[in-house]
Amino acid sequence: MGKRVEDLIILANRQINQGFFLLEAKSLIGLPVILPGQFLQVRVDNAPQTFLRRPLSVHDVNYERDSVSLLVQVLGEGTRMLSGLKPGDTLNVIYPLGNSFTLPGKGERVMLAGGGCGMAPLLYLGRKARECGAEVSVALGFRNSSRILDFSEFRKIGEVFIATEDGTEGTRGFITDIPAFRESNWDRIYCCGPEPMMKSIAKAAGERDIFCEVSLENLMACGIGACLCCVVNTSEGHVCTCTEGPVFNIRTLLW
Amino acid sequence: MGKRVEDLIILANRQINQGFFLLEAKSLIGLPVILPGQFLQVRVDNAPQTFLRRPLSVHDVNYERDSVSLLVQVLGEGTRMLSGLKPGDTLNVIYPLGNSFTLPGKGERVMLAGGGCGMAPLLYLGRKARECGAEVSVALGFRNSSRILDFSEFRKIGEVFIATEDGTEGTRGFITDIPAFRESNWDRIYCCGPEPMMKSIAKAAGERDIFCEVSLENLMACGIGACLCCVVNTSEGHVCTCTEGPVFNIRTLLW
Amino acid sequence: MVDLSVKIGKLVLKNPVMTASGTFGYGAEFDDFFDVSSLGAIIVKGTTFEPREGNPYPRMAETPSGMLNAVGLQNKGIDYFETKIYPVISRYETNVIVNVNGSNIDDYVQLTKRIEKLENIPAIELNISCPNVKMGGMAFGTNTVSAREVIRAVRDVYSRTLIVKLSPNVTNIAEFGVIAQEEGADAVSLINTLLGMAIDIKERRPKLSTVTGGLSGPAVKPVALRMVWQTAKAVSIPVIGIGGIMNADDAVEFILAGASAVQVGTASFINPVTASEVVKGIAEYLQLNGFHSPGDIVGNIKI
Amino acid sequence: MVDLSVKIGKLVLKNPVMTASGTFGYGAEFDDFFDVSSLGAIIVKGTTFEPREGNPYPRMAETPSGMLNAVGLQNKGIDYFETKIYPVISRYETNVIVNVNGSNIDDYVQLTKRIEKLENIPAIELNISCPNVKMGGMAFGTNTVSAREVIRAVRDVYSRTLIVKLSPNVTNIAEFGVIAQEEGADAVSLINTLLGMAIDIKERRPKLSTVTGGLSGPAVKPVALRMVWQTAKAVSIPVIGIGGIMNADDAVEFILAGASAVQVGTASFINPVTASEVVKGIAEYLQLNGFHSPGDIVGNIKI
Ligand SMILES: Cc1cc2nc3c(=O)[nH]c(=O)nc-3n(C[C@H](O)[C@H](O)[C@H](O)COP(=O)(O)OP(=O)(O)OC[C@H]3O[C@@H](n4cnc5c(N)ncnc54)[C@H](O)[C@@H]3O)c2cc1C
Ligand SMILES: Cc1cc2nc3c(=O)[nH]c(=O)nc-3n(C[C@H](O)[C@H](O)[C@H](O)COP(=O)(O)OP(=O)(O)OC[C@H]3O[C@@H](n4cnc5c(N)ncnc54)[C@H](O)[C@@H]3O)c2cc1C
Ligand SMILES: Cc1cc2nc3c(=O)[nH]c(=O)nc-3n(C[C@H](O)[C@H](O)[C@H](O)COP(=O)(O)O)c2cc1C
Ligand SMILES: Cc1cc2nc3c(=O)[nH]c(=O)nc-3n(C[C@H](O)[C@H](O)[C@H](O)COP(=O)(O)O)c2cc1C
Ligand code: FES
Ligand code: FES
Repeated sequence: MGKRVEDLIILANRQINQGFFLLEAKSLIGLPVILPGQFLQVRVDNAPQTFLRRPLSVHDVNYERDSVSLLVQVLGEGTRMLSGLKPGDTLNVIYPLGNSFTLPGKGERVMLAGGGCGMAPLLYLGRKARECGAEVSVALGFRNSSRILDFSEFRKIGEVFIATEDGTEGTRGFITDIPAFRESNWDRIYCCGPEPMMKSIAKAAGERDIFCEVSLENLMACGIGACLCCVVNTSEGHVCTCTEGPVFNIRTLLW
Repeated sequence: MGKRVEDLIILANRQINQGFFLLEAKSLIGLPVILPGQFLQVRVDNAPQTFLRRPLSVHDVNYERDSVSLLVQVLGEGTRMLSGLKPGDTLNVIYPLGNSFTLPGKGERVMLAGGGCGMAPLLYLGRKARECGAEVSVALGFRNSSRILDFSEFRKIGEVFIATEDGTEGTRGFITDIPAFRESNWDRIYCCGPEPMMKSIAKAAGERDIFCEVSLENLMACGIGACLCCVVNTSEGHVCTCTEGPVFNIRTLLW
Repeated sequence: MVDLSVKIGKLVLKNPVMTASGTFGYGAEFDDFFDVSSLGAIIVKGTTFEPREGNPYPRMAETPSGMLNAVGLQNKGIDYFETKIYPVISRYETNVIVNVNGSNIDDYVQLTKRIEKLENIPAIELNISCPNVKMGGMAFGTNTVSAREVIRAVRDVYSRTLIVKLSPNVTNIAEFGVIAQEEGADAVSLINTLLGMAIDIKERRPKLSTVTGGLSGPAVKPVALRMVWQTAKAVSIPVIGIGGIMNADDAVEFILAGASAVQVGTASFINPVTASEVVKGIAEYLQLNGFHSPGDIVGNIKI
Repeated sequence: MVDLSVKIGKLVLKNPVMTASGTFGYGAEFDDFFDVSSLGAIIVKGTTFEPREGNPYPRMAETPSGMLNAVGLQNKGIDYFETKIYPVISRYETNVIVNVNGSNIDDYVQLTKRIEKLENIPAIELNISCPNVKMGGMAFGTNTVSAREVIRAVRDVYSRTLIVKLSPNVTNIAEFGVIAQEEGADAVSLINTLLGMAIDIKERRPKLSTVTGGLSGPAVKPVALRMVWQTAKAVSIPVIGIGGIMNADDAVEFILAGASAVQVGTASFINPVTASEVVKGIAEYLQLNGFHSPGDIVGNIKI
């Protein structure tokens, strides 16, 4: 599966909440095969603070338009520059990178659990899981109702449960407090979000012996396995998040 | 005379030849008094290669519009970024900087001699010289006819003589070969351009004992006399081009 | 409420922000931009006993996130300083510190004696780290024996606050900090510039007339921070952090690494108001994080 | 016509461009992007006799025009290298060089002996400059006595091309170049990373698990160039220039400073094709300026 460096062309850039942007970028030479959970290393031009590329998950893929969608949360200079991209601008990327989520079997009941920007890799995964014949539910956690990101696309693939820390919408608390999360017997849980959230979901899944994969966001320099900066501690020692991950089964992680 | 740091607003950016741009930038708080020969230190945002500001001469001043014009030749990354500015963009500058040309007296016959982008500081000087009642002529040197910059504004202040190195327009050779330059008895010659050109004009002026001022383009870090990087060797030792210059009487220069 | 004042030797600074020598002229260059007296201290240009013309042009080259300089201590000497500059800078209502340079120990000593007589100069910064002069300068600051000698000689004749400015072009900078402390210096400041070089590949010649020059700016910040951290662990006198500080966040990094005060250098070329913005930003950081004074965070990192 | 080939010791390189150890994995990571065999040499990951887990995460921090790393020589040791990696990298039709590391002299020697037996490894790069390990590494490369000892011991047991990689964290790098030459090294490569530090001011903790780490990238280029220039003047063996090379222009700067060959490091993270672009760019520069081989411009600047 060939990785490549390519100039994508921005098709659209839409703010979906304060500090969150949805970018769509097109390949002029045709998209490669992209698996759910994979990511891109995006070059941020023209800022001295952004020497290295920025890793961003594939949020969605549209083979008809040869486009990928990226869900970007503005944290620092790099993401701020990306949020200013306009249709027609180029976006230099290395992709597709990393491993991918293990797809579910037909009829399996799967839960996608995402916190804030952790929603990013779950949409494309959800679509693929549906194609596999799985029954998909989605649990999303946010700080409060004003921070909720547009999840209409998730609605199309399954039931969506919301938790807000202050209870202003959905369940008060965290994803692990959502009744459907606690009660139903999921075959698989896929998770991406802030580390404390992933850890608590991993714990809950572990206790109930549910298959669970998380997508990590370790700091990366190269994204292609060359620098060994992005390691996570696993039962097999230090492994690279960018090549062995970003998706890990929680059993292998020494959390 | 207060220097200030200010965000100017780009009003217009027009390409006037391959690699040459004319920028007009407006002060929202009103222009300070600017003297002919002064310059700005322009910040080039968003490029790691452009850590320092770039010095640019004041090409023209329009107090009615509170705007300054800049004539920019694209040489490297900094000027390339500037050439891409669009109306409405901001341009952070420190100005007005440096000394200024000595204005001529009423009735004096003055020659403005500029090579390529060295035209930049001469237009505003020419206007001011006319206001003083001087009789202005302009001699411009270019590599060949295709490199000639639009000099219509200069036409409004005096007769314009052209020299091209290959003779494709005007006199063949350098400014010093233009008959009007050689024959007429000028009271003052003001000059800006590549160093070899300035030196040959300075030599010609010196031999004929004509008052002559040149505007230097030494490399600068600060532009305000703080770093001592921009020095030129004069009869008084090393002096800063950014504060004692950029305009120097050729008598003081150890050329 | 936040109290920004800090003590360096006998010196009280209203805040921990100074300007780095050679990057702030004599202060007057910045009068148009902000009230220079609002800073903790101004360290003026490198001064020598005799006038110096400095190095030939070109003296400057831009580099990625930094610059090289080869000014070479151009200044008009102590006589001129006394008669022309001292009266003017005495008006600043803050500490004006002179950066002291020499080609041999006697130079340093003679100059220091003259400066000691100037009432409004409460401290000197002994520069044993200038990379841009053929004799003296960095040669002193990269050799433990001569570093000790020159510090001792200057300390002998100077009773006010003595800051020693260290060179980063050494294997173990903390060792030089310890020597300064042993010889009675009140503080050390670091880093001076890293020795660097740039080549014009079109002309195939060095970009600086002196071939090599001093690297400054954000590019050197990680090295400067490391050296401040190493030195602060090794000495008990205050450490003044210098190197690539562009804003208050950078300054806070240095204080967290162990600096009691900081100097803003090259940043003043890009934004002349930087030093004053750093003062405000440090106060905001302390306030926001519930601290009362810079001292609360000096060296205060979880390792 | 331009002939790019250069000789380093007994080694013939088809062009003067190599990849820097620790920034190019084992080469395979770049197979998708270009024909790795088109380079002059590939220097693979830092290798030790025993497997090493390296330092804890976080190991990386971005800095202005550069980055800090604290990988700490994570590798699976020589046994694994011999059985799993060597067969794979042997397929490259270029020089594959192993970067040799140890915590003590015996480590270095044992590892070198094992590598000498591998027919398709025509050279080693002796790393006495890794700043990211507690024992050995930089400790060897910043002390003239131990540097000499380890080079001598390795030279004694190794007959192919020996490149010694020097640490920039010293007062006088040329001195170490001379020692390497005296001990029979075929070439020196420089610089390894500059020791640096970065602090997260929100968390008030170092950004690296190891507090300090190695600075690389364009930020260090001026320092690296200066050191290459100083070392090339002091030795007669070839100098390999490393540090912040992002494109062919940067590489040409190093060659003009005195480097016979160059290594591309951090740049490969940002643009995986950099090394190959540098090969093309050097050829173009030579052609454009009427030179026939890289040797024509080695150290060829007007001073
Ligand atoms: C595999 C992978 C996939 C990712 N997918 C997405 C995505 O789809 N959408 C998205 O918005 N972001 C994603 N991220 C995170 C994204 O890469 C960072 O937010 C981004 O690099 C920050 O760059 P910046 O220049 O804006 O911020 P910086 O100025 O670099 O940092 C700003 C602040 O954010 C913190 N920070 C930076 N990077 C990370 C990180 N990786 N983890 C935790 N904290 C960090 C810094 O410590 C700092 O405090 C992903 C990261 C990885 C490794
Ligand atoms: C007082 C003053 C007034 C100036 N006025 C103008 C003006 O009105 N219009 C204009 O276009 N330019 C002017 N310049 C020159 C302008 O500042 C430089 O061209 C510009 O800084 C180049 O920046 P860059 O990033 O594009 O090129 P860089 O990447 O910095 O340099 C590209 C190439 O140009 C050379 N170069 C850069 N600066 C200079 C310089 N000052 N002199 C000679 N060679 C240089 C470099 O050595 C390099 O080879 C002036 C300079 C000074 C000092
Ligand atoms: C143009 C220039 C001139 C300098 N002159 C001196 C000097 O005279 N004496 C001195 O001790 N340091 C001198 N320095 C070093 C600075 O004071 C400071 O130590 C260094 O630049 C690092 O800080 P920075 O990165 O914030 O600039 C000079 C630096 C520059 C850039
Ligand atoms: C992530 C990383 C890992 C490195 N690992 C090694 C190593 O194992 N052995 C070594 O000799 N140098 C190592 N280095 C240093 C590089 O080989 C090189 O000397 C340095 O990065 C400077 O070059 P650059 O600025 O082009 O990256 C490493 C550098 C980086 C960035
Ligand atoms: S980011 Fe370089 S190995 Fe993963
Ligand atoms: S550019 Fe700094 S003194 Fe002139």
